[in-house]
Amino acid sequence: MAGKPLVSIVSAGLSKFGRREGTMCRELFAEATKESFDRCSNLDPIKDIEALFVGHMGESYEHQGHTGPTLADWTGLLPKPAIRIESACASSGSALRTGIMAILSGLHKIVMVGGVEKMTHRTTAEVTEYLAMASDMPFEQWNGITFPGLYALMATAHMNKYGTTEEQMAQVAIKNHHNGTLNPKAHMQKEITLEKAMNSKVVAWPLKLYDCSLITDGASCLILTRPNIAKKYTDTPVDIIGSGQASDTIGLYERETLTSLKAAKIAGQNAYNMAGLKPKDVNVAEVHDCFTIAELLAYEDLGFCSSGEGGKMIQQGTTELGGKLPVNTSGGLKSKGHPVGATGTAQAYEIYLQLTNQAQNRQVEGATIGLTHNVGGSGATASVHIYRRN
Amino acid sequence: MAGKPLVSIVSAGLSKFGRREGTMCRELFAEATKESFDRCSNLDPIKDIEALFVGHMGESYEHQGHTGPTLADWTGLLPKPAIRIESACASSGSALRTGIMAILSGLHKIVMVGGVEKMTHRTTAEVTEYLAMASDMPFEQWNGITFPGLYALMATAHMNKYGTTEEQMAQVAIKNHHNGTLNPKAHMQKEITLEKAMNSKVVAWPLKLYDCSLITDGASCLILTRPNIAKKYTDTPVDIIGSGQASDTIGLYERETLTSLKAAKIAGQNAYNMAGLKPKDVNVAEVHDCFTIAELLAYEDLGFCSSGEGGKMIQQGTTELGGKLPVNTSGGLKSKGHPVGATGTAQAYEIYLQLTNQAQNRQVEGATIGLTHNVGGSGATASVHIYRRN
Amino acid sequence: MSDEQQFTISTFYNFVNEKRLMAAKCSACGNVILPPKPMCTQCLSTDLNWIELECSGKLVSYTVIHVAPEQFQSLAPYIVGIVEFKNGLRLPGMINDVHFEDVKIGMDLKLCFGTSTSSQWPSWSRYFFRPV
Amino acid sequence: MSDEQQFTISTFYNFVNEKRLMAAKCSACGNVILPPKPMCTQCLSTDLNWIELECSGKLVSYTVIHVAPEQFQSLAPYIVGIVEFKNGLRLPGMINDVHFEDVKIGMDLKLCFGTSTSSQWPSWSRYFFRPV
Ligand SMILES: [Zn+2]
Ligand SMILES: [Zn+2]
Repeated sequence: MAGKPLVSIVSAGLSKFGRREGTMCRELFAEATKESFDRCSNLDPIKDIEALFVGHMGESYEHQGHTGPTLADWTGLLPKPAIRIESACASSGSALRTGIMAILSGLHKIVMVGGVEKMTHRTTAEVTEYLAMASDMPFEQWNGITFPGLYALMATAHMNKYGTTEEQMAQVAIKNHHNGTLNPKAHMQKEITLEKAMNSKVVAWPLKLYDCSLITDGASCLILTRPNIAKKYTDTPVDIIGSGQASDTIGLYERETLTSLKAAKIAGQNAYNMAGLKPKDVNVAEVHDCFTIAELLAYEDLGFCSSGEGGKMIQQGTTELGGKLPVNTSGGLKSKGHPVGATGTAQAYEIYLQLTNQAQNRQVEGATIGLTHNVGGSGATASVHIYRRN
Repeated sequence: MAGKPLVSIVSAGLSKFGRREGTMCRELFAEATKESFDRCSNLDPIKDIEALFVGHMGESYEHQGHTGPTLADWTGLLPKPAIRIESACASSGSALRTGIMAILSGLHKIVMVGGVEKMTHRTTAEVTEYLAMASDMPFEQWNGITFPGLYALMATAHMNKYGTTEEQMAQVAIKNHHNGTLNPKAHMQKEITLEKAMNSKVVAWPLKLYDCSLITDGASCLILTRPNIAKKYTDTPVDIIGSGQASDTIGLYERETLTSLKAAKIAGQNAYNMAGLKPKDVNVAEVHDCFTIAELLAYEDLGFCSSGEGGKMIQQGTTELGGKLPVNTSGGLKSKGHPVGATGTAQAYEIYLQLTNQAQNRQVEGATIGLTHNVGGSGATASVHIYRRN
Repeated sequence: MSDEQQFTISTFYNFVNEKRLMAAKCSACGNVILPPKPMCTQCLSTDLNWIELECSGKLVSYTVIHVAPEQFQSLAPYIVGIVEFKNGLRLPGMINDVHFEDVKIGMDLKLCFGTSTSSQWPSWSRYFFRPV
Repeated sequence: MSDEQQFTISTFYNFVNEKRLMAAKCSACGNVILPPKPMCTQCLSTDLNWIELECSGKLVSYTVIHVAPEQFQSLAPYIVGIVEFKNGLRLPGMINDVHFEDVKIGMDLKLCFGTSTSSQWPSWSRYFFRPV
């Protein structure tokens, strides 16, 4: 039954993203949950929320694992089951999918899903090392290949195969920085120029500083329930009508191609099939622009354009605000910021705002179908969800 | 509908537990999956298994996160969704619960759940530090409190309140070491004496070396499906008829009592209610004896005896092989070993063997109802499952 | 928002650095929260105030750590315990200036203030307990 | 079980230490597996053998790492790439002894053997690539 709602989102919350000095994950997550509670006055969170599934990537940042109960402890959700999900940068995309299964299972009626990461208190070298843990240790980490390095390998291959340019990649950054200026919760609130992007410091050639998403602190959450009772909690639920997830080799080098993420293609196709929709039906999308090249790959892998046409698509302005398919209206990982564990449900938060007409001066008029695309590591995990205005 | 099967286990696998030099998590997990595939010749794993949920506690041991796809990569399960679950030492108990939800959700028909940890290549100081990550960083870790230290705080309180003795705790170790000699896959294969246990080196008073579970390498897995199709894959499925999970404060110091784990009590009660059973109905149990005191707390929290009577229960021999309720026939975490992420589904593996009459010279005759009790950290997570011979 | 208005663990340790033991109190329901949390876990209000607690308490349980993480190895063996203040609020910590044989559950202890020890994260100050 | 019979990454690096590039070959389906895995991911057989590969390959993609993890900071900037051997098998690694400007996708490279660098885990040997 394509297009049948799996679950409904009845509320959502997001902490301010940025350098949040003097806070810990648990405190940022409390900030996000508070917003979600305040948005949903018919809900009694302590009584009604039955479980928590939370994406969190790295125990090294705060030397703290066992994140599930820690966050439940700080948000009044004890003694409910509270489980940490780790799929690298797709941790909360996976948490969302797990929450959907929890509702569909019949074991739980209302659950919270979310994610959190606190990163800015660590040095760049430390963050570089912690992020690299999501890549293959014995061959990639062992050979000094960083996370930007893995996406750089994809960028070089894409440039070589399709003629994609550094300027086209910079256009992604320019668009997403612009969108970020319209999002008060975004980490960055400043426009950038092509010149500035092109002249920024090289991180892993051809990727420069402005091709890379931000090291950010933040948290996000959603409250999910069964579609048939959603209206009890809000007048404007958003239905999730497609969920696709797939995996690929941990090592980038093990894959047949470097110019496409197979897991993202499969996850997207599964989500479209479940929703009974096609790429052209999507009105607004949040895609995983951890690096600018990743947004171009997303256009192609999600069928928004043909293989190799990602560079052309960004140049044509299709994905700008006001274009036919605005992408990363929130500012994306590039400008809103990328607190890795929080990203998947932060993408869903933006789509929730868009489909309930709460996105203020970045609102996509008349948007009814939204999509999120959350990628873990160099593409070993991909999680795609499709949303419909109720 | 109490007692209705949630899912059926159609196969299970366990790597040899021990010091597995020269192996990594992915290789240990492949060993466990291979056994589960070989046990289930009607299954075509590559075609039939639709998702993987895997418990893994620490990315620091191998400097490797993103465990889900890594293990799928090494076991032929790509491109299926593969998600890591982290609930400290209850990681694979949580993975099992998540896998149950995946089947009940209708999104998946057959899933693998499992867990893995590789620990012995690290120094004791490193392992001590990594395990401590499951405890509260800003108050417990910050004050030098180790994992054995947290259980020692419970032991001191239990001794003070109920008169529990160090000898009674040692009896747990003696029993479980005996059981371990009957399990060829156990890390330790040797009996210990009361004298040896009592004279072993103090780790965190009153806990001595023989009160502590082993630092071990190992992996475990189960294959789950819908009960109505289980017989297609095996003549002897084992049904899971109860699943309970609960959370408590991350900090031990935040809790009302130190002599009982509230999360374990709630998880147990929920599992019993779902199964429509009482503690007296259980024929064989695997409980979380990360420290000897923990097994005594388990007896009490699961209702096998009254509060404070755990010490008496071990002395009476009730939980020995041949007793009324054999506990930790596998040798438990104490003697089989405790590769933390693998433990929850390794407990389920033992119950699977017991309920299908495959436990050889440690078989509990006529066992039809089994229980597993998996605890994360100092009790911030507890996951209890109840199993019935089909 | 000034640091003091953030009901965070970091602010708690800033107070420790000023030799004050502070908890959050919920204006909505009166719940006193230690460690402080930005939202009352009893009623979910964020209308909180800092209150100062007396440093005297009683020992709830204790242990002696012999096998320590690297960072603490030079101190081992050392005594740690959980101490209960008024209102049933508890904190864990090291118990200094006492012989193991003299430690008893229920004994009176006092929270004392140490110094900041690290320029790396987290640069929190230390507290510990000592017999009265 | 001798080490050589374990189809593990550790054994792969033991061979690297002997200056041999080895992969696993499945006796059941002929699949050649690099990095080696203890079970054929194509047919799930564990009936495997070691085979030696030629060290020559072609560059599939490359980058220059400027921001490096601590352990590699003294080497930055350094070139890394993915190299394809015969049968389409690939490994990533550093590309030494070449100027960045001279690196081209499709160029011929040769896998070379370095030395064991660490007494800590993992004490694997190193390999790297160099133009032919
Ligand atoms: Zn309150
Ligand atoms: Zn094969």
